[in-house]
Amino acid sequence: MLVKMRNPKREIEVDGDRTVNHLLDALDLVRESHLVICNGTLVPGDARLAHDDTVEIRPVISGGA
Amino acid sequence: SKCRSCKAPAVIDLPRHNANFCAEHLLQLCRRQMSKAIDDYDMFGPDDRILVAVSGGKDSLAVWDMLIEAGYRADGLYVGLGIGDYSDESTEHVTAFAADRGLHLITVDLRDTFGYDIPTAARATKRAPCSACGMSKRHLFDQAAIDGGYDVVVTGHNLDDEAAVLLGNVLHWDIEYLARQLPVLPAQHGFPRKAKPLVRLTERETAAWCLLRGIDYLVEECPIAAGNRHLHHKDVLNAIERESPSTKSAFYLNFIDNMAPLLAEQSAAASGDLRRCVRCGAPTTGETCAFCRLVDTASAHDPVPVELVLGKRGR
Amino acid sequence: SKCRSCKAPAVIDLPRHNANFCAEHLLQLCRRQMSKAIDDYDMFGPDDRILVAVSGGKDSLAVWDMLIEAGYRADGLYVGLGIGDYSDESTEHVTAFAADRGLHLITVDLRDTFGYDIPTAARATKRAPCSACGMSKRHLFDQAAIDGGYDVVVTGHNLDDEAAVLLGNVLHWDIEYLARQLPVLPAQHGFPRKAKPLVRLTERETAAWCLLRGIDYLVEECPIAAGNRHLHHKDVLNAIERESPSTKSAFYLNFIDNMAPLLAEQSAAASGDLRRCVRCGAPTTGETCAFCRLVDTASAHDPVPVELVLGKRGR
Ligand SMILES: [Zn+2]
Ligand SMILES: [Zn+2]
Ligand SMILES: [Zn+2]
Ligand SMILES: [Zn+2]
Repeated sequence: MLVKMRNPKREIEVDGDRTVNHLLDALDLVRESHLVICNGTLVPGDARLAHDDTVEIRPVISGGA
Repeated sequence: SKCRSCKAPAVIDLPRHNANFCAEHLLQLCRRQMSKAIDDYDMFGPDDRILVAVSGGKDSLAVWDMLIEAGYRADGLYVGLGIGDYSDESTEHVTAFAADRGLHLITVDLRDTFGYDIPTAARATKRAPCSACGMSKRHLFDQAAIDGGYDVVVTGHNLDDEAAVLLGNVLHWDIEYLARQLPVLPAQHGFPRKAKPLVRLTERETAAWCLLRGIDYLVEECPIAAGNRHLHHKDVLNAIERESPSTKSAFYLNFIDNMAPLLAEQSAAASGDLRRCVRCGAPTTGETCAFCRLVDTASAHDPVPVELVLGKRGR
Repeated sequence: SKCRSCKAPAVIDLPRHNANFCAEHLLQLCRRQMSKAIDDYDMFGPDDRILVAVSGGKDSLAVWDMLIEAGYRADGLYVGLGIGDYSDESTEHVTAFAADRGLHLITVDLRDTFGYDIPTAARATKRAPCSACGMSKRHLFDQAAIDGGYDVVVTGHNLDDEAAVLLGNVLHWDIEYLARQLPVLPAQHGFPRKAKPLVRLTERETAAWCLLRGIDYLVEECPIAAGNRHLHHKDVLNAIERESPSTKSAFYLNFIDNMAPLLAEQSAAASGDLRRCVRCGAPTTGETCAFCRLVDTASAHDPVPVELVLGKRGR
């Protein structure tokens, strides 16, 4: 599947079907700091991602204070 | 997985509530948490005129959207900081948001109005960029609220922001800072009332609000803030949260409930002698306020491009 | 690298002091930090009779060694917890330490004296093992101090221990727990005075003390405690310390200086009504104290080997 990531902006290919949580773990990303959007729709941690999906992992941590 | 409320397919899992939610019930959760914060902390009422400080990021656009949706009278204030492409894109997101919804947006550009920008201010004052930025924004929010007759300035600070600041304050136990870390500060000494209606929502929830409401916010973060201590404290709290969900909200909300009352007695005494800045009229302890002194120093300096301050982070 | 004090080859780097030290000057630093804690917090004087709670680990043997070296009158108290091989080895380390130095050691074995051990107590009470263990030790330390006419009970708690407990308390803002987290607690309500002379030393420093002084402590940690929340909080603080050295000591020491006085007023009111346990005479709010009730429950249960409670951690 095609995975779009940020900071820096980039796209990577990840093999195989897997759940959202599994994808985050595989990329060493913290669930609390990200939303996952599959083919334009927000999806929860146990959603299954298929090989031909386009996935965006969007960080939600903002820096100002 | 299914929504806790209606059993429809879920779009998000919220470990701190140990539940999943569909789009509609996630939005409902956000509405309820904001309304609970506004009521519990007595932030403002339906007749108050609200000035929302907007940056183009998810939190400030979410709070403006939520306030308008809830029927509040809320205008926006945007400060152009001159942080290269980041500020240009921020401006586009904020103006498009306001225009699409027919909302009133006040814009102040630091370079146009005061002759400096944040990268130049950082270089000219030899201080951390985040310090010049925070000080400039606070001053302009206050001034715009007083000048425009607004009852309250609202910012988009969320639970993660407040918990991270609280962690920083707790690590050094500066009682003055701790005493001032409240979800609402009353108008006093010439400063307007200030409120943070999103303190009961995590940034994951405010981002989800924006996504589900179709709000086109600027996802990219300020390039200068990247890697600062505030962000490190957020990582630390998220590591704790992963081990024991809902600790982050307990940390912030129990502080407000259990500790803030104890500290209030302390800080009441310490407000000191304030007079009016001879230049701008803002409350200050000296002759001229810190903002007017920053303007003098920064506007006299040659413009500095943002790339030159990226090595000097706001640590 | 070279020792900051004498330029001899260093044996340890201490990022929080931003310096390296040779063996002799590391020992000197430890002596000075202990002596500063004893003086600043008015823990005890040269004529006081001290009872040191020893476990066989680095901290308790270090504090006993340091107190004796500094000329204090300190005996040891060891409680046999019955935690399998770990307790057997602990006993050997403690008895060898005392015998080698001709020090007086009091030993209480839970199984021999009260008919239970910690794994059995955990199973019988269905509570976390660390809770039964902590309660048993506190009770026996107090009782031995009162019975033996000691002026103060000393424990080996170091800066990392205290900072981790403080972080846990701060994450939930339990004001009662916070108010009681002091380096010295006065004798009151039938409890003996308690002091923690190593609160200004990190566990890396107390371990170095033992190594350099040739103290053969038990390096292995309690197998039941492994992975508990207290240890996770230590990891969190070490992550913060790595980003900004000396934050850990500022966190604990500024709490004691800035915050504890504010909290003291709170806790003074809350000490409640205490009477004497009808069985053992210890201060208690009920008829029988919590320890005597634990003894009843745990001694009636068939012995449980430690392996069976390792799945149930003290979380
Ligand atoms: Zn639903
Ligand atoms: Zn001014
Ligand atoms: Zn030396
Ligand atoms: Zn008793």
